[in-house]
Amino acid sequence: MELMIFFLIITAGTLITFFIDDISRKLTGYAAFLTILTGIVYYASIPMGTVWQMHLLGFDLKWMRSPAGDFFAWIVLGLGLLSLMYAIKYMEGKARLGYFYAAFLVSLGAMTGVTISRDIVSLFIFWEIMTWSSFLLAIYKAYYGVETKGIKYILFSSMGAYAMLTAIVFIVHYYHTTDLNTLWQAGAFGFSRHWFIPAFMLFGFAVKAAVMPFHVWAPGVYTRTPMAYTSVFSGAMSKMGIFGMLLIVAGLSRLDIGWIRFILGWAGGITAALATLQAVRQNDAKDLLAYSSIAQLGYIVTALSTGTRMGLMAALYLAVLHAAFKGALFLVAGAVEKQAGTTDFREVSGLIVRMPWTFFTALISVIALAGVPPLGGFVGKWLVYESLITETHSYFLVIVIFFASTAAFLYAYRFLFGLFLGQQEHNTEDVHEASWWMLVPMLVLSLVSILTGVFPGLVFKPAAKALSDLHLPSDGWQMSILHNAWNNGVDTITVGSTIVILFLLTAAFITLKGRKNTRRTGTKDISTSGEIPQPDDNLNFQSGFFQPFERAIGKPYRWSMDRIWTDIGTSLAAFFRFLRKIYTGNAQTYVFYVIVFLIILLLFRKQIF
Amino acid sequence: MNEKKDIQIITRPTKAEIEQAKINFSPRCTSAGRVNDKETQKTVQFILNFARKHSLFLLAYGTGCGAIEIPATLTSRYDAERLGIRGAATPRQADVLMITGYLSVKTLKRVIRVYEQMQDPKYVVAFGSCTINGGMYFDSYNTIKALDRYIPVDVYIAGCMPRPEAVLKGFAKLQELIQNGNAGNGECYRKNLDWYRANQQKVIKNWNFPDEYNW
Amino acid sequence: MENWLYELTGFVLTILLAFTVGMFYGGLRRKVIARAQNRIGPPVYQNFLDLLKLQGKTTNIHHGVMSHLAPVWVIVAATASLLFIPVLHGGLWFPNLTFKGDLIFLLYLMVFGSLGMALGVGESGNPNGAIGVSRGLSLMVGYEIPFVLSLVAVMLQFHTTSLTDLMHYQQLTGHWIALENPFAFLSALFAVLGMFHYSPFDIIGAPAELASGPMSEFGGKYLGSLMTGGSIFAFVKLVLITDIFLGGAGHPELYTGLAGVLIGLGELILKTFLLYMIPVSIGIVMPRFRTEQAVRFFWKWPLAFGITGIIWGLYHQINF
Amino acid sequence: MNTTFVQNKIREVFECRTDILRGNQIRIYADKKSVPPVLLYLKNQLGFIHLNHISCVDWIEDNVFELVYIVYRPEDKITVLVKTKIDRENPVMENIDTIWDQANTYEREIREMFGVEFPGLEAPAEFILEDWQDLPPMRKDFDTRKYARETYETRPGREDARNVRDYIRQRTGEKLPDFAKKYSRD
Repeated sequence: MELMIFFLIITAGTLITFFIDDISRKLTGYAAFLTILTGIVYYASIPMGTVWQMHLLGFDLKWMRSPAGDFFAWIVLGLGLLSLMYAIKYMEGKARLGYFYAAFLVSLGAMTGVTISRDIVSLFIFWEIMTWSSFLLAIYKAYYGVETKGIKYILFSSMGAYAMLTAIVFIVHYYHTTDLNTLWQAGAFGFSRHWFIPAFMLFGFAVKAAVMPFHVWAPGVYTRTPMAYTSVFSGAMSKMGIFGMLLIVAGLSRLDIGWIRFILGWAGGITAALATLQAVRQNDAKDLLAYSSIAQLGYIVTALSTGTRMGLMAALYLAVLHAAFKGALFLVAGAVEKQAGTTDFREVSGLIVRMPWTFFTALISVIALAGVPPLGGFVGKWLVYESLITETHSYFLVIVIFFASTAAFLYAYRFLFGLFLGQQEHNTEDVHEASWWMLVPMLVLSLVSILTGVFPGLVFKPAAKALSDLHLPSDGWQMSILHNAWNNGVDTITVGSTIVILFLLTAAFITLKGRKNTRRTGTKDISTSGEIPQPDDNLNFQSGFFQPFERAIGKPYRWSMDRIWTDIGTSLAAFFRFLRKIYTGNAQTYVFYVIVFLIILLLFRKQIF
Repeated sequence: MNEKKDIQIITRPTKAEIEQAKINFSPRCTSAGRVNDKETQKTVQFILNFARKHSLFLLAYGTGCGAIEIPATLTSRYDAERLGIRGAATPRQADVLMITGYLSVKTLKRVIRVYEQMQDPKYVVAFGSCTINGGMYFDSYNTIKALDRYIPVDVYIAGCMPRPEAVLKGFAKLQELIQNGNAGNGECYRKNLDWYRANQQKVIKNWNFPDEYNW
Repeated sequence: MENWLYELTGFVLTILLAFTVGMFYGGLRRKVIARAQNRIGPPVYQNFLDLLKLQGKTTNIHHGVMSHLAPVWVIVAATASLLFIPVLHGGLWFPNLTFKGDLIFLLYLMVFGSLGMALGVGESGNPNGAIGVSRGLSLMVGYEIPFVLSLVAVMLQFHTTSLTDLMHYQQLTGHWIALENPFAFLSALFAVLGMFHYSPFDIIGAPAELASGPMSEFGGKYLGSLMTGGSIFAFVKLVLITDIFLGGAGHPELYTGLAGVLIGLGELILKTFLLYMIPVSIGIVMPRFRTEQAVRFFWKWPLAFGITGIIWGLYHQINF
Repeated sequence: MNTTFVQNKIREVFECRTDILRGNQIRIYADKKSVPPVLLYLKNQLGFIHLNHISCVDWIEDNVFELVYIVYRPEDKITVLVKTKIDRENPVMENIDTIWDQANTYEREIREMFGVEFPGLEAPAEFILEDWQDLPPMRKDFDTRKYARETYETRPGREDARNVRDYIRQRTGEKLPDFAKKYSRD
């Protein structure tokens, strides 16, 4: 019953938020924020293991607050809370706030619903509510181009949904139950029994996790949704795909995961590599982040595909970290967009002076994203590599992943350089720091990246619980010492403290030495062979930043999944046009077919019958 | 014998007059002893000056025709690197600004900016007679005649062109000055900026140095 | 307490050693290049004089916080990775923190510096610096691939990701991994060429093209600190390769005490010097690649060697 | 094709004085109006596809500027010098960078150094000189030495640095032409 009350709270809050917009536009955001805050407080008070069951239309619906779902629910709720807090100021002065916040709350509620579902029917229902509410947000900015991107999203999502529905129909047909526990015990998700059940389910989840080749909806939708929601979209909703895959893997691991592991792993690896390459060449921060998001999910899928102790932990760890740093980065992009008007690298640069706190968040998040110790991203990357090397021995996959994560330095740097570093042009003179309502969520998220880097156990503990809840390998995780299967490891506290101490010492040296004689100058005071840069001169190097790299890569930049899908669509259309020549829709033609058929029957009746 | 007298159109001033005129001409930054007088600092200053004189990063900024002598000085034949002299790419890294030959007004503007971008202690070696008195460009409409009116100069190397040997001699002189603490006029330049600015602005008509870039 | 003191002394000694040796190697490189060009060249200790002069500059300029901290990242990355690499096998003073990190960790720690410096360069707003960074990061993607391939080959061959274990194996058996898995070693050697940024891979600093690229806005104490960090980092790379492939240094079972340390250090310096001469001597005679040529270079033969190394490792598994 | 042929061709079409110099050179004296037609004719009909240079001479005693267009036919290595004189008080000449693109550069230089105007010349105002505010420096009525004395300080003790031509003139006893006395530095 408690779980139902949670949803009632969210629903009531949604309705209040939607209608309060007509009364006072300023209150809308606060109402949404308070709703989710109440929801979170209430959710935290629900005891673990609470079950709520209902019989509806011949299906047994079963919801439960379980450690596995809880892990993802906290990602959703935490990021949702922070994003809503951010949205209060971010959405200020924009149109249709009631619509925005209502859809926001509905999608958060639906995502929480996905995590607490213990049967596939309610999972599917919540899944569809989630898709639909996020689609509403994706088309929030109704200008040219949004519709096509939104349609792409809803098209792929419905493809996934139909696949899942088919799988559910077969599950009910073969096993006569929808309860997940029963299904796991029956081995329903094993490939050896009915391969299409897990395959269709995986397809549905892969669409949401934007795995190659079903990722084409993601860049357009991520960039066109209001940034306050994009951070949830990329940080939390894509994790629902991971959660779903985890459910399937939980059913798999006890039976057979050989070739599906191979396919999933390489799909993740190739997604990571190609999306990274795409991210490198983007000239807009939002596009860059969108592709980077796809790439990061590629790592998670690869980690998940191992099905081993470290691999699964890597997937869960990266899920949290990705929510933290990518959520923060989308919020940063939104803050820049709000304050400076655009996130195009070629138009805005040198914001470090104008928006120092935003830069700090971006710096921490980008370092975490790049996987440099001692921040959180490193632990995730380390776990992925070590699980691939020491546990599953996929040595070539490791190279692909490593290529992707090294190339990630390129776009990581590009993001910081493009928005915050570089020339401080005079068109950004009147830009100022975002309001604290926007900064606090970003800083909290960067704090997560910092803390998890030194104390990865903060994530390991709940993640291990989640894994053991799903009967997956989850033993032996410590607060700050990482161990691989060959018993070599990294001590994150030593690493963190060494780096911090060395950093403090060196920074103190360089700051104190000749402090009086050290002077700060502007970015126009640079070595330009004696030429004097005038205020109007553009000394920014932004366009085609990684052109040599693009030339070195060469061919893959000419590949396009979008084009392939378009080709598929075109050929399907041609095929249907051909069919249309047979099924003309004209009654006379059908009468003609019937007559011909009868004639044939009459003529050859002896041969046929 | 007599011909020489014929061309004496302007009467030569006496030696004393010339000396006085020289002091009036560029009185500001002429080798003021800048060694720290504190006894405790003397050893440190000695060591630092030793390092400075043996590590001269040369700003390879070819202003005039004399730039052609620099490669010869730096490469195999004369090998200035054995004295610790090597090229630096930007004024931030450099210690020595070499003015290699005549300076047109257009170049002077750049030279001033480059000089101001260099970090103390910085040295200027002026090269060729053009920087001393205009040389063969003494009546050019576009070439300055005495460099030390615009930026302080530590060492002049006379000649048109001075050969690499002369350049090395000039550097030896500079090293001597550095060791004695008599080289490096950046501080003096900053102190007498108004005087230098007045001279520079007299020549550079369209003064577009933004204030924030400078001292 | 005593143990703790020993460790701290070890840290300081290691860093000092790396700094001194790295600086001397820089000076030797200049000397070697000078001799190759029929010059006398600067004295070997020239780099120390340069450093002293740069630190003795009386005015300094930076362009903001990141640009101020740029040399700090380099030094921190260099010293931190030095502390996680065993300088000598055995002994009391030089194991440092080697049991607290492994090879993958080191790989990531080593890029920390260049990324931090790139941020500082970016803040200065110098287009030359930004171009240099763009080239440097591209080149990094190039040479990291063969390097990782070689490391993975070694890891899978010896079933460990720990540097100490690899050294231990080489000390026990006397077999260098360079001979146990020659293809991995070759691939790593090519990667070292890229790591040192000497010709033909000196596309980052390229004085004639980019006015020394990322360095162009650093002077005085900043340039000096960058030089310090660079020298330590050069030594770090050399020691890393020596430890993995060339058997490391030190014979605790033969020599003990101060003699053991000195002999070990002598061995280390000899090995690293010979290794260092490879990129240096190639750098003397080579012209410069374009960026995409340099990047692609690493994806041809070095990559092939790396993959061969992995296959070799798979078929010559060694358990110890 | 040789020089005589070119000369005859020119004579057929245009009424200008021409003569043949040594080294395959032809000199054409055209008036100001007929310079572009002559150049066009040379380029399109006679294959003088290359514009070597445009130079300007200040004939201050005649109160004219003489512009010299040097065009070249690479096949036969024939050079044609088209000379024209324009008024010095109101120096305006037709812009020919539509015929040869490189004329743009030469015309900019002439505009800057002599003050000859080329209507329709699309180029930034400054070319080599920066911030020049005086008379165009290559004009003969611009007193270079005086300007240099006034603008750039001479080092004390070096004031007698003198014009070498003056020195030679004094030594050989050569007399200045009448027109030049006005501008003589002595």
